Amino acid sequence: MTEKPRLTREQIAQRAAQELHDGAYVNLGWGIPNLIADYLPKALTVYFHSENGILGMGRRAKPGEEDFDLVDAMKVPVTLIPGASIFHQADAHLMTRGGHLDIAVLGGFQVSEKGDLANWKIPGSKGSGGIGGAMDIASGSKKLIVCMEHNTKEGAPKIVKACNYPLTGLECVDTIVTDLAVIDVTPEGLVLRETAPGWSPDEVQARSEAKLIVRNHVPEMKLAPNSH
Amino acid sequence: MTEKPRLTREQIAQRAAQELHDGAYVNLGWGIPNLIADYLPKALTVYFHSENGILGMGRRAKPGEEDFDLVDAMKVPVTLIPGASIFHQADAHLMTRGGHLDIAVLGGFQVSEKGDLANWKIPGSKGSGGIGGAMDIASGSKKLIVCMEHNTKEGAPKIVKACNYPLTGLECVDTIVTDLAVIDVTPEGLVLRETAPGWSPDEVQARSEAKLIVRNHVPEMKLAPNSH
Amino acid sequence: MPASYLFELRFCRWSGTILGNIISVMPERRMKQKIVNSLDAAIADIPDGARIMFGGFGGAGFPNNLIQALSRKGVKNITAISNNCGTREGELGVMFKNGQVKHVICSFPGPHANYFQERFAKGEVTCELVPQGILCERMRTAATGLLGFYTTVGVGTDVAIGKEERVLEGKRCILELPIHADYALIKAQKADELGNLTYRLAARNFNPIMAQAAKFTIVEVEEIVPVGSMSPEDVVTPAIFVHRIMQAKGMRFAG
Amino acid sequence: MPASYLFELRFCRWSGTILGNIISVMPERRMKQKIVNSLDAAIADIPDGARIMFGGFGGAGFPNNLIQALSRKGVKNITAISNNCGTREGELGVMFKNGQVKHVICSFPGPHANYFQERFAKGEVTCELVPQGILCERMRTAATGLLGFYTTVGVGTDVAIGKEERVLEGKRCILELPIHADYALIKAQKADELGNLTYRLAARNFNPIMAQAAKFTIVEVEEIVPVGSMSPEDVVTPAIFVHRIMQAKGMRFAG
Repeated sequence: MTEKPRLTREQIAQRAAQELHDGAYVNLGWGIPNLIADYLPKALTVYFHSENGILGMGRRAKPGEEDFDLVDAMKVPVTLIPGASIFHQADAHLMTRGGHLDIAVLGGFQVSEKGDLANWKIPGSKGSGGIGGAMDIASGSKKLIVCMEHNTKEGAPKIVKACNYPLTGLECVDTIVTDLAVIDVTPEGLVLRETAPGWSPDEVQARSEAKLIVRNHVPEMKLAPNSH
Repeated sequence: MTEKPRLTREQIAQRAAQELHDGAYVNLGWGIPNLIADYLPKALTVYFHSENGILGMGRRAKPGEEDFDLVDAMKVPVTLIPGASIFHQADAHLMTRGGHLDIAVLGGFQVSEKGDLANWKIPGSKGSGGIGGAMDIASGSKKLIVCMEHNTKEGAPKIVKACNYPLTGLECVDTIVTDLAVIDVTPEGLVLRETAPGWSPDEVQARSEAKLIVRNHVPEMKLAPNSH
Repeated sequence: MPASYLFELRFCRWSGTILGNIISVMPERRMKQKIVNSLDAAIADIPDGARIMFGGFGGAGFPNNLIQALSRKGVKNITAISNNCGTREGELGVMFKNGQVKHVICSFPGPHANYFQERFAKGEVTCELVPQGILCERMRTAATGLLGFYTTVGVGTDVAIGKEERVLEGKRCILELPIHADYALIKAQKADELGNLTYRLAARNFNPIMAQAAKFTIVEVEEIVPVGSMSPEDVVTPAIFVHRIMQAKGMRFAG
Repeated sequence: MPASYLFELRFCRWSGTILGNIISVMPERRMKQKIVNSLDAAIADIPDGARIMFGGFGGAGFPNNLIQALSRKGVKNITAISNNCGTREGELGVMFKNGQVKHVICSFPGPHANYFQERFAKGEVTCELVPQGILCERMRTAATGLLGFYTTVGVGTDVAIGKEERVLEGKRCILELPIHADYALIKAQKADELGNLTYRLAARNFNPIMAQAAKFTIVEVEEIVPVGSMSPEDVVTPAIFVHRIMQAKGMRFAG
C-alpha cells in the first residue's frame, strides 16, 4: 500500500522542539531527539545537559574546532555556552534521576497506552544490547517526550497496548511525537493532540494498536516556517 | 584513697600520637584526640582530615591569622598545608564511612570488651544530646583509637563488660589509650599492651570492669622526651 | 541547511563569538530572573510549615542574612534540617528564640544552642538526631531520586530504633530514608547570573548537598559575576540547582 | 609550651612560611612515593582475576596507556567495570581482542565494541548490563561504605530480574548492591605529587567516582605538578583516593 507522505525525521524533531520552553534544562537522546537542537525556536534559551557531565552544551564543534575532551553522549565534539558547568557522571545522573531536568527526549521502539517505554533492545537481536543512560533518564525527568516513527518499517504499530519489546521504564512517557501525530499520555489513556498534515485521526488510529482518545477537534501539526 | 599519678590528658594524647604512622590520613575527634596534633613525632608526615570538608589541615591559625571560612570540626580556625584539598560534607563522610581514613581517634565514655564504643551521651543527661560525625567515623575507619580517662571522676571503670551508656558503634574500637594503659581489642578480648609508668597490670585490672588479657611481660609506656 | 549554520544563526543574535570552545553568547532573557534585590523578597514565598534545609557548619557557610529575613517574616511551624541548632541567637538560633521551628533534623545541636535546648526541654521543639554523614547521604538520596539505602552506621544504637534492620555482605545494617525539603537556604561565595556557584574554603560544607536536595534553593552570595566569567570546570553547584540568588554582605555569627 | 609553638617547630623543619592561610611546607618523604616511572611498573602488581574499574566515556578520559600496559602484561580473567567495551582495538577493545576479560559490568558496550561482541557471542565473556547512572551509584555506594540502595530505575525491566522489589514512598523500587573493585585505572589531566587530581572538561566523567570506589587507584596524567601548586578548592579527586601516579602522553582512541 502506497501511503501519504509522513513527517521526515527532521520534521519530527522540528515538531518536538516546540515542546521545549524557555529556560528549560533539557537532555536529548540518541537518534531523532539529537536533531532537536537544530530546530529550537529562536526566542528560546535552553540549557542542554549531557549525561557525561555537561550542562550548557552549545552547538557541535566545526571542523578544526574539535576538542575530543569535550564530547556529548554521542561522542560528537561539542562546544559550551557561557554559564556551562562540568561535573562527574554520578552528578550528571543525579540530575536525570533526581527530577532536575525539565525535559528529556528519547527515541523509542514502542510506547504503551500506559506510557511504558521500550527503546533499548529489539527482541531476538544479536549481541549484548546496551542500556546507557536511558533508564535513568526515563525514571526521573519532569517531562519525558519520545520521538519515533509511528510504525516499524514493516508497518507494525509502535503505539501499542502493551510493549512486547524489552522495557526501558514503566509509565514514564508524557508525550509522543511521531511522523503521524502528537499524543499525550494521560491517566485516561493516550490522547491524540495533533495529526501530521494531511492525516485524519481515524487514519492515525488505524496505524496504532492502542486506543487513541479523540477530544473535540484534533488540529494538524504546525511546523515552523524554516522547515526543511 | 589517694592514688598514684596518672597520665595527664596531654600525656594520653602524646602516647596516642605514637600510634600514627607516616603518610597516614587521620581524623581527630573532640577532646583528648584533638591534642594529638601537638605531639606528632617529628619524623612523621600525617594528613589531617576534618569532617567539614578538609584534607591536609595544618596547625591552628595564630591570632590575626584567623579565617573563619577555614575552621576545623571544633570551629577552631586552622591553616592548610600544601597539597590540601577542600570538598563538601558528603565527600568528607564518604572518606570516614568508606574506609579511606587510616586512623581515627575519638574520645570515649565507655568501651566494652568487644570494642563497642559509647561516647555521645551520658544517661540521664538533660538536653537533646548530639551525635555529630562520631558514628560515621566509628563505622568506617581502618583503625579506630579511643582516648579517654580509665575511670570516671567517681572512680567507675570505663573499660566495661558491656556499655550501659548510649552506644556510638558496635565492635568498632581497635585500640584504647587511657591515663593508665594501652589496650588492644582482639578477637580473644582486651589485651593489655602497656601500662602507665609506675602502674602494674594488676592495678590496671583492678580499675577495669572488663577482663584484661595479659600476655607475657607488659611494658610501661614510653612518652617522648619532649614530654610536658 | 547544515546544523552548525542554524546554530550559528541562533547564536549570532546574541553577537556570538567563539572563545576556545566556549561560544560567547548573552542569553539575556533568563539570566536575570533568578536574582532578587532584597533579602525579604528572597524568602517572601516561604510559607508556614515549610521544610527547610539550612547550610553551614562551624560558623562557616551559614546563610545568616536569609535566616534573619526569615525570622523577620515570622514564618511558623518550620521543620529545619541543619547540622546544628544555632549559636545563641546566631545562625539558626534566632529561629528557636522566636519559636518559629517545630521540628529539627540535625546531627549536633551544639554547645551554644541554648534557645533550641530551652524549647526542646519544654517540648515545643522535637528533634531527630542523625549521624552527620548519614544526614548528608539522606539528603543526597533525595537529590538523586533514590528511595533509601542500607548502612552499618548507627546499628545497635538509639539511631536504629524503629528502623528496618537486615544483613548485607555479612554486616548488620539499617535502612535509612531520604530527607526531602521544600527549600534550601544556602550560602555561597560567588554566583554567576545563571546561578552557578562557588564556595570559599570550608564554607562549602553542607551547602552543595542541600542545593541539590531541596525542591527550591535560595542562595545568598558575597558576589554576583557575569555569565561566562566562571570556568565551567570550577563550578561546584551547577545553576540547575539554584532558583533564587541574593547578593548580601556577609553577616557572621562565629558563635 | 603552647600548641601553636609546637606546630611551628614541626613545620620549620620544612622551612615553612605562611602564604595566606596555606602554610608552605615540603613533606618530601611521602610525596614521591606514589609516582612511578613506567607504565609497566604502574600496573605490575595487578594479578590475574582482578576486578578493575576503567574510566572514560565517549573517547574522553580513558586511561589508554595503562590499558595498553595491562594488555602487554597479559593478565587474564579480568572482571572489567566500565561504561563501554572499547572501540575496535582502542580503549578496552584490546583487552577483549586478547581474551583477557572474563566478565564485564557496563551500561553500553557501544557500536564499535566488535571484539567484545565476538567474545560475547562465543560465550567467552559474560556481561551484566547496568543503567549508566545506577552504575555510578553502585560504585559510589562501595566508595562511601554503604551496603545498597533502592531505586525506581529498571523496575519492570530486564534489569530487575532477580533483584528484591518493594514499595517505598508509594513507588515500586528494586535493591541495587555496591560494585567493589580491587583497582581503578583512571585518566586525569594533572596530578600533584601527593596525588590530588584535576580533569579536563568532559574527560572527568566516571574517573572521580572510580577513584573513590576501588581499593587501589592508578592514574595516568598528562602532567605532574609540585605540591602546593594546585588550589585546594580546585582539587576534584583528593589525594587520599590515589595510590599510584604515572605521567603519560595522551594516547587517544576516539573510535
